[in-house]
Amino acid sequence: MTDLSMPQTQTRSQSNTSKIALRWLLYILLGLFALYYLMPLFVMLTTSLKSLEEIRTGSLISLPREVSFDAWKTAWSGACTGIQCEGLRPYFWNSVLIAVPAVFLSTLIGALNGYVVAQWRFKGANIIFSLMLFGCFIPFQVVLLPMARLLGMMGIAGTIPGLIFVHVIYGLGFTTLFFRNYYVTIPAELTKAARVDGAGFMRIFWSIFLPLSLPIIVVTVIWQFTQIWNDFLFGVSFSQAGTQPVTVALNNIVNSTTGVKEYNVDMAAAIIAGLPTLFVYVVAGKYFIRGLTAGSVKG
Amino acid sequence: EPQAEVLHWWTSGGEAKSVAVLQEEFASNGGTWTDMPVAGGGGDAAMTALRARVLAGNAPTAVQLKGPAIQEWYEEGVLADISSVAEAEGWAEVLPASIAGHMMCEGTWCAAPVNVHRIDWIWANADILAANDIEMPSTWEEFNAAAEKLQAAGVIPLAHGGQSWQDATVFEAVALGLGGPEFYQKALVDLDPEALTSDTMIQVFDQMRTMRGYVDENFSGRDWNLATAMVMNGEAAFQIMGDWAKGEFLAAGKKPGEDFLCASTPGDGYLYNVDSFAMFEVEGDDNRAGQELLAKLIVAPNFQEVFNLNKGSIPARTDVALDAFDICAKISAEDMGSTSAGGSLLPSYAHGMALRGSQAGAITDVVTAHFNSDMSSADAVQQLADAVANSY
Amino acid sequence: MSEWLENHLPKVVLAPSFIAVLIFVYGFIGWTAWVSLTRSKLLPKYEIHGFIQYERLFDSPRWDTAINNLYIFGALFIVIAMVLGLLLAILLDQKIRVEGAIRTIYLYPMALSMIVTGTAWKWILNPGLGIESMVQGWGFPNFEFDWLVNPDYAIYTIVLAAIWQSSGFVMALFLAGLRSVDGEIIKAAQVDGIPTWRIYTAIIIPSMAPIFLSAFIVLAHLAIKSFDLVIALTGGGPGYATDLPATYMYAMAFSRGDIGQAASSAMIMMLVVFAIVVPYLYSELRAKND
Amino acid sequence: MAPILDINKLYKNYGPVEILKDINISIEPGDFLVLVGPSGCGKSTLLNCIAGLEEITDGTLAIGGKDMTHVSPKDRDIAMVFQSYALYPTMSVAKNITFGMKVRGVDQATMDAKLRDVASLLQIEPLLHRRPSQLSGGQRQRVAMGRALVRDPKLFLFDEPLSNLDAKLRVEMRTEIKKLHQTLDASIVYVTHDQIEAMTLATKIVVLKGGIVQQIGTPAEIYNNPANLFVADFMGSPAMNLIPAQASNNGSGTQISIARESGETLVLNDARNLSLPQDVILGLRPEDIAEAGFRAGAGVQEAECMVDMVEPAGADTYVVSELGGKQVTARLHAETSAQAGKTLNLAFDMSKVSYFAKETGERLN
Amino acid sequence: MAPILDINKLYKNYGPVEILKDINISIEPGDFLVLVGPSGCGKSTLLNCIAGLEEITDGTLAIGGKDMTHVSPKDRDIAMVFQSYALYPTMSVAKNITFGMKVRGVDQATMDAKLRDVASLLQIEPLLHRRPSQLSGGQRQRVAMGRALVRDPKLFLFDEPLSNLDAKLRVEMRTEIKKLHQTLDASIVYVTHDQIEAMTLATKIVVLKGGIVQQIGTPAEIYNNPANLFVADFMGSPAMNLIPAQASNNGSGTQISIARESGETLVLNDARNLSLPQDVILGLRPEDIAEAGFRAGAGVQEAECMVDMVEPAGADTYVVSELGGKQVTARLHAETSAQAGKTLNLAFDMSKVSYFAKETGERLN
Ligand SMILES: Nc1ncnc2c1ncn2[C@@H]1O[C@H](COP(=O)(O)OP(=O)(O)OP(=O)(O)O)[C@@H](O)[C@H]1O
Ligand SMILES: Nc1ncnc2c1ncn2[C@@H]1O[C@H](COP(=O)(O)OP(=O)(O)OP(=O)(O)O)[C@@H](O)[C@H]1O
Ligand SMILES: [Mg+2]
Ligand SMILES: [Mg+2]
Repeated sequence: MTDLSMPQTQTRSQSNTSKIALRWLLYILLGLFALYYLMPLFVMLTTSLKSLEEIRTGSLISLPREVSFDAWKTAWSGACTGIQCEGLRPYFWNSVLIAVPAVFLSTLIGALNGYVVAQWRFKGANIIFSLMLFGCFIPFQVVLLPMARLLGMMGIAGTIPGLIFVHVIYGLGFTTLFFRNYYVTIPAELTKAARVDGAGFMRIFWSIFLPLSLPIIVVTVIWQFTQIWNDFLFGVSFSQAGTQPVTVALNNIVNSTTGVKEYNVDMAAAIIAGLPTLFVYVVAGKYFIRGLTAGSVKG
Repeated sequence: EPQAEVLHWWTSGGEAKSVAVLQEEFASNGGTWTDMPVAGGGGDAAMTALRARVLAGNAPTAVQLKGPAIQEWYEEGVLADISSVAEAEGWAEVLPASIAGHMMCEGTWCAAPVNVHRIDWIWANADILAANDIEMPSTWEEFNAAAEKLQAAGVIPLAHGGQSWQDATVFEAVALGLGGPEFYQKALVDLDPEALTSDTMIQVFDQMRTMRGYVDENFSGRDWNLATAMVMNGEAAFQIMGDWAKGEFLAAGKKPGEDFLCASTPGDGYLYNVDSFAMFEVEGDDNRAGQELLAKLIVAPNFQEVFNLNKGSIPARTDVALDAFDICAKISAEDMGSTSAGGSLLPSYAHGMALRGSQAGAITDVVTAHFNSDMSSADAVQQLADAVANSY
Repeated sequence: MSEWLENHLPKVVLAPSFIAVLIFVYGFIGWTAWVSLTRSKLLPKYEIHGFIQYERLFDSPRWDTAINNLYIFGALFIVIAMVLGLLLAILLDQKIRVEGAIRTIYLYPMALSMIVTGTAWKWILNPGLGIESMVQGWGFPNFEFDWLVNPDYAIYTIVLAAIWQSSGFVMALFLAGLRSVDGEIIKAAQVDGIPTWRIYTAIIIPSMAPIFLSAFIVLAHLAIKSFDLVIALTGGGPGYATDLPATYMYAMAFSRGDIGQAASSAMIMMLVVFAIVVPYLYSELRAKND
Repeated sequence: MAPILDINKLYKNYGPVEILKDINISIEPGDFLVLVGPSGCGKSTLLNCIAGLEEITDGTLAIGGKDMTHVSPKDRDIAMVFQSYALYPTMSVAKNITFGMKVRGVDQATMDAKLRDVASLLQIEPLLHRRPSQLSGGQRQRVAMGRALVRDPKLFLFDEPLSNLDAKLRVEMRTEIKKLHQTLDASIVYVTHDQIEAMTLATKIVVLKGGIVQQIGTPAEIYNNPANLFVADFMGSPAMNLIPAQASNNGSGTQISIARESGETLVLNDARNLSLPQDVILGLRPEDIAEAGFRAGAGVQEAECMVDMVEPAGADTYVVSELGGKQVTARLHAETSAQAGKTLNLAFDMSKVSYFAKETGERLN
Repeated sequence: MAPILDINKLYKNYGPVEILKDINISIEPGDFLVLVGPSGCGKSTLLNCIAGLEEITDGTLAIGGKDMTHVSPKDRDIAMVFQSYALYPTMSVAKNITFGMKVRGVDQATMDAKLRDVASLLQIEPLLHRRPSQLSGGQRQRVAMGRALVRDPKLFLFDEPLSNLDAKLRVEMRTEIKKLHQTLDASIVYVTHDQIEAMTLATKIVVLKGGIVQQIGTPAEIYNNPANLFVADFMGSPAMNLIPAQASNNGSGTQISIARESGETLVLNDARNLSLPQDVILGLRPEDIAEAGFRAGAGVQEAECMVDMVEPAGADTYVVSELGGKQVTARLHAETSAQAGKTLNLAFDMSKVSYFAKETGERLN
């Protein structure tokens, strides 16, 4: 642990005043940055609590004169996302159906891949790993059209399994990277001991490596969940009626070219659509840093 | 049993309710409607989804498409022929010729029109005009004079949102007004290089530069409806925007002719933007039956009336009674009739009615670059010609 | 048979992912390369027409702007996000009482999609609605902050919002890095009489080189892929002043129906990615091999 | 002369936990003080307190006669060598050594001269341009020492500087540190949990346990007269044999009876006239038990014992036998004929015996 | 009886690098074979080859008479204890021990019985429900042993099982391993780079250097008759004194001259009639140099030497003196009066001397 804050003692009296002043400065600085980060959220929140009337007349970033939760209700269950006006609610479930299996699968496969690359090195494993890693950097717009073609050929175009498939494929680069960097820090002796004990490849993975992986699983799940939940491009391209994820619905609420814009509903919808990811960050945030510390940053 | 999956980008508020009308009619005729809305970017996102669907081999039954894009898709060999419906319903008789032209692909019918938006509208705050003793301008000189006056009075003359399609909207209105329908046709529909580099085009850009001066400092990136709100609130006097702006006024409880005024932009002609549904080649009798039923219902008078009342536009067919419509719509319908006869009923380039995407995009790039910098009009004209040549 | 399987299981496990990557990454890159040599418009066509799309691309002033913007945006975004992330990490490392809460505040932008937050940023940065009018309202009528609407500065607002979104993540990376520096080294430096700031600049920060590399890669890939951000915040405007290659490509492919052009721009983008990623991979895997 | 280090009633808590309790230590210039004790007993914490890296909770601390209780580490005129060496990983060896001087604004010429001196003293001249990662353990250790030496401080602090080295290197470096101490006549506080290191290096040893000082003394005092069972057991390898026994004073000396597995009691006589309680723990080091005939002297007594195990260890052979329910180790010469399972006549040097109270563990004689 | 382990012409390469060269080792049931050698000499690699964790490049390997060259680890009937213990971090101690049995499908009752046996043997019953992270170093070591013991294999492999422990614990655990070996009569291959461990535990030692076997023999053979300079230097602590000298045969024995800093040459006589070249390296262990008067015998010769340093180490005191340009260490008893800077009469036991060729380093006598 690096704690540089500890003994900056000169002589007691002198140190105390300058130390206190420094601390104050530190907290003020941190607070200012916190404002910077919170500002957009603040704007979104206040706007969602205003009436449309107030938004048309007043400043967009002032506090609401009168707090109203109507926009939230509309966004959740009343806003039109097409001819249905049921708000985000029906789409939320689609997103869950897509995100949960996709996160689970990409994490699991990433873990297996990382396990192989880090602990069962064979000739060419590193090259395969580099090739996979490069997949992280491919701009997704490039793959839309050929992917659509392939999904069609595979018969899963427009379905939830199709979307899961796409997210798993393009999540593999990062999940493999995370797990690989974590597993290289685990001593090879552990694998050896288990092999002498008679355990095989899968047994070692299930019984020994997977239980060890909590920190990195947290990092990977946070990362993947954020990516998949927030994805719009794949969601809009590879879904059809009935399988559209919440981001597409949100987009349908927010983005209207020639219709009347209800900013308060837009903002409420935006916050609602972001709640699961926000929740994950707030709850698992501290494990996130811990997981990063536990090895994944070293690569 | 007729079935239809409909891809469109009418997702919010009034738009959605308007489509819902169609869905209800479709359902009451025994059809099953599957809704596939994708909003965003004036249909860009929907087009992205459409491409993916077509490549995947499961194209939607009907897709909101318009202008030359219909013919482009036809050339890809993915559109269905609905001539039987069109002929049975006699579309050719009830649609203005130029609009009907957009619905035809190599002599067959491949799309059904929903409405006609007029683009070259100018909206004004009635109180401000009255207070400053200004009439709705009928030439661009008048407009400029009015603007100077308003500016002196501390009112923003023109409410504008600095998004490239809004810039293009103003541009085409100015081009039509200053150059006249013939010039517009040559320059922005036929892409005649002479017209594009003509002095008239230089004047058009000069006028754009002048109007840049009438716009407030903060226009960039502003949504069109916020600009409309400026007119409503009395911050600004005019806005040049298609007839959907009316919806915003009405939603805020404003009355046409009393609180706000509508008029065509200075000059002759009529720029239209026709929303339509193109029918894609699909498998199965159910789907084909749905397709035909849908086409029939879209053009039928009932839907045309109800939909357009909601949407703020006017029916594409000319035989719908306009009693229920407001004054602005009536003006629009009347003008459509007269310009259609006079040959000055023209497709809007800014809204993708006149040109293919790459060509329209190339022009917009120049227009918006000019409007947002201090490029000279001569340079702009030169760039315009180059961009068009490069866009093939 | 089972013996064979047991011995080859690692390869068998890796194989599906490997094949998937071959098809879905490299196959698709190859597909794009092919299409970039055709005159594909609305839908891909496969008849080769030479390098015409690249010629058009390099003739286009908009592409010039997009590439220039990528340089400006990429450089500023990466440098500032790293510096800010590092600074925040160092500040947070000073035994802060409410570290957990502050960390979450800094980190949460990563959780929200830009489709959403872009609108909020648009208002905040809009001179008539946001900060400028607010500060002027406080009695500083000369205060100006109109980058968003100024074509020469608009790209910097993209930088600002991008930093807002990503610097928290970089902060987390650096914080994790700081936490894994050997505490004895710092004690040694304290005894050596080295002032705190020099301990950071001369000892801790240089020893975090691998983390700088990781952060750089993550940021570079965000910069190259930046898309939502631009669409939501400026839509590429004023004019096309804030276009980036990713938005250019999207516009070509999906709003203009010019897929050949989009493919050629995609290939150029991929070359840029390649130039960044390959040296990284090379150094990374060589270091791990010994 | 004033003591170079004077620790007075020092307490150190981490939150509610008392880590160090009432520490009083004072050393003279030139002393080599070794802190020993089991892991977690607070050795590093005490060293950190001396260095000023940890605030102390109570008490005072003076270095070179000046109160330093609240002075920051850099102004204490100390140098410290860490267990992990804590070399600055990105700097060359030369920069590692000179960095502190550079920060303090020493001029280049002086810096170069000092670097040269220290490098030649430690024989690391050929390494000056390498990075720490390119050095072996022993070389790193030397560089860490160099960084400390170049400061020329009043007091050196070493925190287990050898524990990361392998057995052979550890012995070599131990000798070098000893030589350095003699050459420089430096004052040193040195932490280890290796009691051999403590014995060979120290002029003064402090044995710590659970944050409490158990005994302070010279190596010989600690080795020969451990203050309690803990110290007796901790210092020396193999450890002192601690055998439960019954004591009774028979006028001319003390008679000691030790139970044996075989049933037969072993009776030994201590010529010293001690007043002991009945139940005692008898402490005798392995080297004070020899093969009969190889040790003579007033206190030596012989007895037949069953050999349980024979452990030849090169120079010596260790023989283990059961006495008083304990495994008792004797150190015999390498050529012994002892065999496991056979009996052997062992000579006990009773003049070297320590006695401890059974309950408190305190030394009795 | 067939040898329990038979290694024949084993080679191991990593890519182009030869790590092990022409290894031939064979041990009998009940043998305790210790592999020693400096870091990186290939000890772990050899052990991994025996375990089947690394494919061998050439040669054959048989365990219990059966060829195992290409058999997978789990079928070799071996158990292995690792330097880092390699305990499964997420499993309790009990699960750690029984994991192997569970994998092999042993039934619950047998498993419980075996667990109980091993736990009581190693005295870790109270720890069975803890996680490895809640154990001390010594306890972890015991659990790692438990995991191996429960298998009851033909052959145990230990890879530096004690090197992570502190000095004191190391000595204790060493004794326990020795006892276990005797109790179970197990066959063991044991890797260490600590030569004291090697000497105390082994029935047979293999000294490795750079992947090549230097010497195979009993501890006594290796200690007393090292085959070359490397072995002589490596085995024994403090190391054997290796002193450059001039030899000449004078008919009735060998005369040895050693240069000294003082200029005066030290001349010693070896009664053995050896034919040596002129330039030799003379090897003599510290314990074979005593204070005059404390060592008698035919080969003992005395000489006055200048004492450079005195290192008391509890049971013994080491004295360092310069001879033939080398620091020569003598092991004296603890009560010696030797003082640095004074002269001392030392007794050299010439009957114990080893001679090595100056160029090749091979043993000459
Ligand atoms: N920052 C801290 N907060 C709370 N407790 C601490 C802290 N640092 C150390 N301790 C505790 O103080 C005790 C003494 O620790 P210290 O590091 O001084 O032991 P040590 O004698 O140096 O042990 P070792 O030989 O293992 O290095 C330990 O029980 C440890 O858990
Ligand atoms: N996988 C590998 N690839 C290449 N070289 C290796 C590999 N593993 C070990 N080596 C090399 O083989 C040599 C022997 O290594 P090994 O681990 O057997 O040494 P060791 O004797 O066990 O050392 P230590 O005492 O440090 O454990 C070393 O030089 C090492 O660098
Ligand atoms: Mg410590
Ligand atoms: Mg090893």
